[in-house]
Amino acid sequence: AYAETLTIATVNNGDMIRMQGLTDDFTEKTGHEVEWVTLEENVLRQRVTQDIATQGGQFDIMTIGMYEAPIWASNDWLVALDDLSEDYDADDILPAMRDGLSYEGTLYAAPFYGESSMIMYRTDLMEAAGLEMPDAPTWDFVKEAAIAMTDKDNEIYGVCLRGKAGWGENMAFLTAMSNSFGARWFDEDWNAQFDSEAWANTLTFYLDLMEQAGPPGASTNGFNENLALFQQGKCGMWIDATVAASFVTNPDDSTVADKVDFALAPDMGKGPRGNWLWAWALAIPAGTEKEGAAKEFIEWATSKEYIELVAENEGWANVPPGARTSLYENENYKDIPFAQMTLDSINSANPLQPTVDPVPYQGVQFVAIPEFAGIGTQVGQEFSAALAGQQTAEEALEKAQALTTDEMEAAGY
Amino acid sequence: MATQHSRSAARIMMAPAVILLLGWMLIPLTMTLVFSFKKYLPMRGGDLGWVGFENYVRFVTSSAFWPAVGTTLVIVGGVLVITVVFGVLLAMLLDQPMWGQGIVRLLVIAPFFVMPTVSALVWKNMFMDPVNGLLAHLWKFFGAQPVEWLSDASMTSIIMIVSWQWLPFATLILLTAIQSLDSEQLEAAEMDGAKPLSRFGYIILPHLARAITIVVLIQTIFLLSIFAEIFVTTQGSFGTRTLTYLIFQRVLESQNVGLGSAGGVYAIILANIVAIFLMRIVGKNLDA
Amino acid sequence: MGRITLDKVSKSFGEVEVIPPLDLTIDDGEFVVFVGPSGCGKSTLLRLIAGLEDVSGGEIRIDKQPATHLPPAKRGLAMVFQSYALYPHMSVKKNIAFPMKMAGIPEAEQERKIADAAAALNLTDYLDRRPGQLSGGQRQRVAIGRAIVREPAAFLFDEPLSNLDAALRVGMRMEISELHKKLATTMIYVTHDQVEAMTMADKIVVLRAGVIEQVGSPLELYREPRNLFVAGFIGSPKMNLVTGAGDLMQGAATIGVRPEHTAASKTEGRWKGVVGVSEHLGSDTFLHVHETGLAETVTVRVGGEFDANHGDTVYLTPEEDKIHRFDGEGLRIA
Amino acid sequence: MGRITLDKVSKSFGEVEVIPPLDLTIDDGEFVVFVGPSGCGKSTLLRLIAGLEDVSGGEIRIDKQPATHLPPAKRGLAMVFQSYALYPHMSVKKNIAFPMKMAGIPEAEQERKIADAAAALNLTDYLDRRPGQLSGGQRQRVAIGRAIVREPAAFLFDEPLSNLDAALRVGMRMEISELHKKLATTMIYVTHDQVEAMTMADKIVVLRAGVIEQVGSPLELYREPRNLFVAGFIGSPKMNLVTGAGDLMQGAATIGVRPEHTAASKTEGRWKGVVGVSEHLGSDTFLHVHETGLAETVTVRVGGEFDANHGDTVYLTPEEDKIHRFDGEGLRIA
Amino acid sequence: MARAVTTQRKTINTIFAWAVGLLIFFPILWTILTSFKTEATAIADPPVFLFFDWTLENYAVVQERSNYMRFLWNSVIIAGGSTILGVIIAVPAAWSMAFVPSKRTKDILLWMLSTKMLPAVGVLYPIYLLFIKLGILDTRVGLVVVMMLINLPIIVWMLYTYFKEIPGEILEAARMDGASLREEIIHVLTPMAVPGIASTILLNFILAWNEAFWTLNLTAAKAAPLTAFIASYSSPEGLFYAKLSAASVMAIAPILVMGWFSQKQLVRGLTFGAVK
Ligand SMILES: Nc1ncnc2c1ncn2[C@@H]1O[C@H](COP(=O)(O)OP(=O)(O)OP(=O)(O)O)[C@@H](O)[C@H]1O
Ligand SMILES: Nc1ncnc2c1ncn2[C@@H]1O[C@H](COP(=O)(O)OP(=O)(O)OP(=O)(O)O)[C@@H](O)[C@H]1O
Ligand SMILES: [Mg+2]
Ligand SMILES: [Mg+2]
Repeated sequence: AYAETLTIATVNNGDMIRMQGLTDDFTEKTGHEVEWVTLEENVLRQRVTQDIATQGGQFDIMTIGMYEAPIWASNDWLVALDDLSEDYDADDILPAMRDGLSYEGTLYAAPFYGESSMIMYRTDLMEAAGLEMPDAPTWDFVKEAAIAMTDKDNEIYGVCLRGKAGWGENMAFLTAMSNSFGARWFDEDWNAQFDSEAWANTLTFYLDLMEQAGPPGASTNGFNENLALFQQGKCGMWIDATVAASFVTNPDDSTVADKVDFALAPDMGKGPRGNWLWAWALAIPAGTEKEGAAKEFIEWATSKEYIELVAENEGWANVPPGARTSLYENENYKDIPFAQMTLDSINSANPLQPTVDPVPYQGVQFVAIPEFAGIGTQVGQEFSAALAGQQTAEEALEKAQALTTDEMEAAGY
Repeated sequence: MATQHSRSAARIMMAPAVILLLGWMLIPLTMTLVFSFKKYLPMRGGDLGWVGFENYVRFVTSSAFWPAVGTTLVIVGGVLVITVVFGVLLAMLLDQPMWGQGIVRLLVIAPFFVMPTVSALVWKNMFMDPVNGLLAHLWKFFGAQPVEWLSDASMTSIIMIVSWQWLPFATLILLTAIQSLDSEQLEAAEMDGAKPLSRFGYIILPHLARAITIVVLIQTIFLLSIFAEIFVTTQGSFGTRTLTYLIFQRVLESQNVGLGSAGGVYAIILANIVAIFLMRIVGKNLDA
Repeated sequence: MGRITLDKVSKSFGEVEVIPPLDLTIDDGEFVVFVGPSGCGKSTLLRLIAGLEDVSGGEIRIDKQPATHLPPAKRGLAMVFQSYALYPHMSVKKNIAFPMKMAGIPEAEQERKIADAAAALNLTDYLDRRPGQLSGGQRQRVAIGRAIVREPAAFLFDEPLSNLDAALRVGMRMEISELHKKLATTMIYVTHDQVEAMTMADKIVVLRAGVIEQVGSPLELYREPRNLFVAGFIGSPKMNLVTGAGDLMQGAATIGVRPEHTAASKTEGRWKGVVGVSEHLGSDTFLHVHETGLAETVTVRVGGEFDANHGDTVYLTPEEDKIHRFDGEGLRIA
Repeated sequence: MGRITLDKVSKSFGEVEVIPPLDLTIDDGEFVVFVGPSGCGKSTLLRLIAGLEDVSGGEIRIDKQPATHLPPAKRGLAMVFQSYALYPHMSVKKNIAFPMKMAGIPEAEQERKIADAAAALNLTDYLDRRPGQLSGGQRQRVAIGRAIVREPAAFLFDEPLSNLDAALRVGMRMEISELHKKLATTMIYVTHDQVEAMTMADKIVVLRAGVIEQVGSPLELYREPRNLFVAGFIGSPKMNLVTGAGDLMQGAATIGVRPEHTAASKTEGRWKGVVGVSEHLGSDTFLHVHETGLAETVTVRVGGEFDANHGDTVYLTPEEDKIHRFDGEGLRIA
Repeated sequence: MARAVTTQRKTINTIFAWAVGLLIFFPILWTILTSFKTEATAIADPPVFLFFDWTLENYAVVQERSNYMRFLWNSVIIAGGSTILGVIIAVPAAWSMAFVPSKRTKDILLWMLSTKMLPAVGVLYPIYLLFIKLGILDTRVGLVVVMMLINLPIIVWMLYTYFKEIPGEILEAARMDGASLREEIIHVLTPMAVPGIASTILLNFILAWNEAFWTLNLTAAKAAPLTAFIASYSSPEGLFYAKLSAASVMAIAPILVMGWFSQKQLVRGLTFGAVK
């Protein structure tokens, strides 16, 4: 194969940035050049969706998530990744990840890194509050602890949670949380369920918790804002992506690196925990002329060797987590404080049966239907407005119910 | 002036610009119109056939429609009012004799060069962030509870950001206009016994009418389609969803091209209503 | 009512002294014209009187009251600007009403005064128009109307006619003169057109570089210019200033003869020359005569019937008693 | 070389006929002036000749060649515009060279012609300046220089002096006259200043509303105006047109007496009146006399020594052989 | 003839104007300062203004991560190309409108302006499809054309207002002097309108430079300008104020400096014929 130039769309997360820096290794090995299109998450989603839906063919590889993979695969927009080489060891991919990135049993996107969510908390504050975090806490404990840790005068807030509107922002958290409260998005006939009591409980609990123990301006906080707050020592607890663990424990950036510990996301004793499952994965749009080279890249970027390459250059704490079983069996990785908790969290999520009651969709913190991105964001905006105190929980739910019904109707359900 | 020869030459020379713009307008417009009468869902196989006016009905009856129209008008109106009022004041100030006028002008003009995306990012993160933002620090310094700008005062914030970007434009046009005022007119008014405030009201402001019209026209054109500022800051939440943003959500987030296209047609209609309204005033004012 | 006194008034812009200390008295009811070449400080002087510029030194008194530090509006003067300075967005009526509105004069009285002014200035039909819809002369009248309604102690005009075309200028000139006759208010009028100065003034003030060269009635200036500058400035066409005219010099360095005081003949005369251009106006003919050995061109005015063409030889004879004589410094020899 | 013939030439703008069909012949070498009030179609007529407007009907011939449909550049005419229309971004030299450059004339010849023109027009020192750095008169000369180098069959001037101030206007007027004498090229000159017309023209064409009222030499027009319009238009100050002057009428509806053909006396005369404004120019005095019962104002020119003031009674006596008589239609009675 | 002003008044004006000027400029100043801080200093509480350890680290990081020069170059090409192309097309059109006006001239002008009101999001889909068909997605040519079309109405309008100020007599003089229409435009009209054309170019260059919707949506790697560059810094994981500032400064600095140097022309031109 002669040398190609691959155009790769990716998100501007730390692991991907690191991958960009290591591209030379790939070029050296294969001769192919790489052009990076690095975009902020929202922009990226919009760009790649636009391009795939119109068969624009601008990218040879796209970075997509668990949400897109099955939907796009069902439209035959992606190249199946069922013929990867032996060396690659596709079976090493964590089963939860594999399930989420497959459509009808075939893998369509290779996970670059995977994550779930968990509780990160400040051991010193917890101690000061006279409490002890169990490995698998309940929501009620979280609330109690949060209120106990809060000290608004010193800008210490018991819990930092996502509030910024967006299906991948507050709705990721709230949907996962609602699962543990026994709620669901749709019943088996695709009827929206925001008028259910379970949802009312979820939202009321969330708003109450944030009111009592959340930071100001929570309704515009996403992952990044919360990360910054936590690193500055302003949060007692933070329930968010497992990848954040490496940031909050990095003493270069974090003022509290040595006072952090982890726990599983809380539950309500109904079965599901309030954690999600996500992977950023690399996929090849159907119709690209550079399929061969693109596969070579995917194999390189999601391989065991790549993990070792990163470990070599940046240390084990910075390798892309959550994708491969072998990583968690690696001796070097076992020392990493958050490794085990990450794995446990991932394993405790079930994308195929996320809720207490049966549902017609798959996806833990999202609903894997094309309409969800639009609906999720709009619902997220209603909930965000409720968090900002601009409307009550009832109003928010009412609007969410109406607009979801509306959109689903428009889409022909 | 004009002979037959020059008139036909004129027609030929107009042609490229007119044809290009006609193409630029008609081709996408036609496609948008076609899509708007279809059920067009790229995620579900693309073109799913004609549906008549269903998209149009759905778009206006959606609960988001009228608030979006309202939001659009409030933002446009708010920014216009702020930029014109402060633009006039600032222009008057800059017209006064002072030291370093050139440098002050450079400072004032600077925001105009900043990309909307950048300005939205900077404002959102470094100023309006309720914890780390500079404004929050300022509020705390004075012992006040920091404002949660982008949620509690979302519209104000967006209007503020956009106004900051457009204020230089308004100021500069108005400044040039003020400088073109015949100083003898002001002196005449002074001789006639007009106090400074009267001079402003009776002489300066009417003189600026034309320039204000231009500011309003040009800004409206650009403001009707502001997008980056909202995309970056609130993503349409907290009541900042403009019509443009609503269409964006329909087309790109929900991937419902038919519905979005219908929205696009509404937006074009709205823009043209505003345009006709404006053109009437401007047309008159430009002749004078 | 309108006596204006300048006492050692001077004005500098930064380093530059535009007007050295200067004394001048303008009597009540007088029509005073400031003339002088461009940049000599006419406008500046007028603006000092108006209060639109602060004096650098000296005192201004209006009706014996010190006015040096009064703001313009308080001096009771009205000014008509060169550009008219009408308010373009107001109708004629509103323009005229503006100073009264500012003074808070009751509506009814305003109406009456506007009507009077409009009648006096032939503006009644145009009251609802905007300045932009008026001709130059009409605009000029509006500007005057706006001044009149204030019943000022004095009117100040800064080259009010220089934007008008020749024919209109003559008409407006007379209108202003008649207005002065009618109102008998002090008027100070700036121009650099000496015909305007001559025809309108009771008293002309000739300025050069901020210095008063001569003050006097038009005919005084015409008949006895105090120096070469005034001699050359007053009179149209210009006085012929010649040197080396033999025994006519009588010890003077330069002598001056006006075109209208020189006779021309085809056959005989004191000076011989060749006609360059002859301008036939019907009523008069101006001959521009070259090669006289006195000056490059000597201009003479002859009757409309005198027939001389390019290249003809003519003989010129000055009227000896109308000859002006100047010494080496350019000062008139009495 | 420069004979221009208009044959039933007419022009309409849309519905409005600005110039009804009109015949005119301009002979080679003639200096023809178009005069008339503003808006009468002078510029339009000139532009039709230049080819800057299409005729609506009729034929234009230049040197017997049909030129009606030739583009401006092909007609061999040069035009000097009211605003000079110099190219502000080019030096004087480039301005003058421009038409030659367009015609593809070799550099060397261009240089020679520029030098000649500059010498003739006193522009040699300014060749490298931009128009913006020149005075009004100099600009005017550059515009003429640009016209001269093309050696046109005729020069067209559209009010070339109206942007200059009075003094300069007189100077430039003479320069153009002298240029005409030197080049002997046909010149067509538009003005609405009748003094210019009188002093410069070989032939004056008086226009009113696009119609030729009279064509003739300046003195013909002055002495025998064909109708009231021409009578009122030619001569400065205007001819006094009066009615009801008793036996002087001799059957005419209106008679005209020029100010310079009327004598004034303090003691006796044919008409009695009261002096309104008297304008003292030194050389002459113009009396504007009211209450004569003949016309609102009768203007007379008297000597500079005649002393009459506002309100004085004067007696006027017209020179009988200089009286012009017009019938009810306003036409001259021979 | 401006009035002489007292020093006291001038001082008050100066203080006031500088205060306002600095206030307006402050967000940019703050961004520039922040770009020289470490991430930790960037969010220090209370904020530090001038006295911190200045570092160039952020610029190094940004430069290392993205090929800044390529984004910059694309911005220059797209903004410059579209503006120049627009001017070339607009000059004849503006000539026609200004010097051979007809009854419909004003209507055409206003219609042109109204095409600017076409909401971009509404027609993104059609345009995208069109670009795929034409094979000009992610090419500079494609963007140059789009940006040109977007700004063409403004360019035509601005040129029209400048041309209208040029007395028609000068063009007629050129015609009399034997210039053809082309020569008339090239040798006389264009040079005379240079200040106007310069400010038209400037303004449209800025508008094209800052346009963020089309440039982002129609490019991937090859033709991506600085608007795409900034989209990769807007909110990464972790602390990012300093890096965001550095990237922002890099994105706006070229245009800011250019704008400052040419502000006289720009200001003169910005009036859209609003000022006679
Ligand atoms: N504000 C000012 N600052 C500095 N110099 C000034 C100012 N105003 C006028 N001058 C100077 O003062 C001198 C007199 O100016 P002024 O306007 O009084 O002349 P003028 O006689 O009215 O001339 P013109 O006939 O051209 O109107 C000129 O040299 C002018 O340059
Ligand atoms: N392009 C045009 N369209 C319509 N009417 C015009 C046009 N040009 C001139 N006119 C009209 O034709 C008439 C004659 O105009 P022209 O300019 O020839 O007058 P003029 O004698 O040169 O006047 P002035 O002395 O004011 O220059 C006027 O009534 C004018 O309004
Ligand atoms: Mg002056
Ligand atoms: Mg004319």
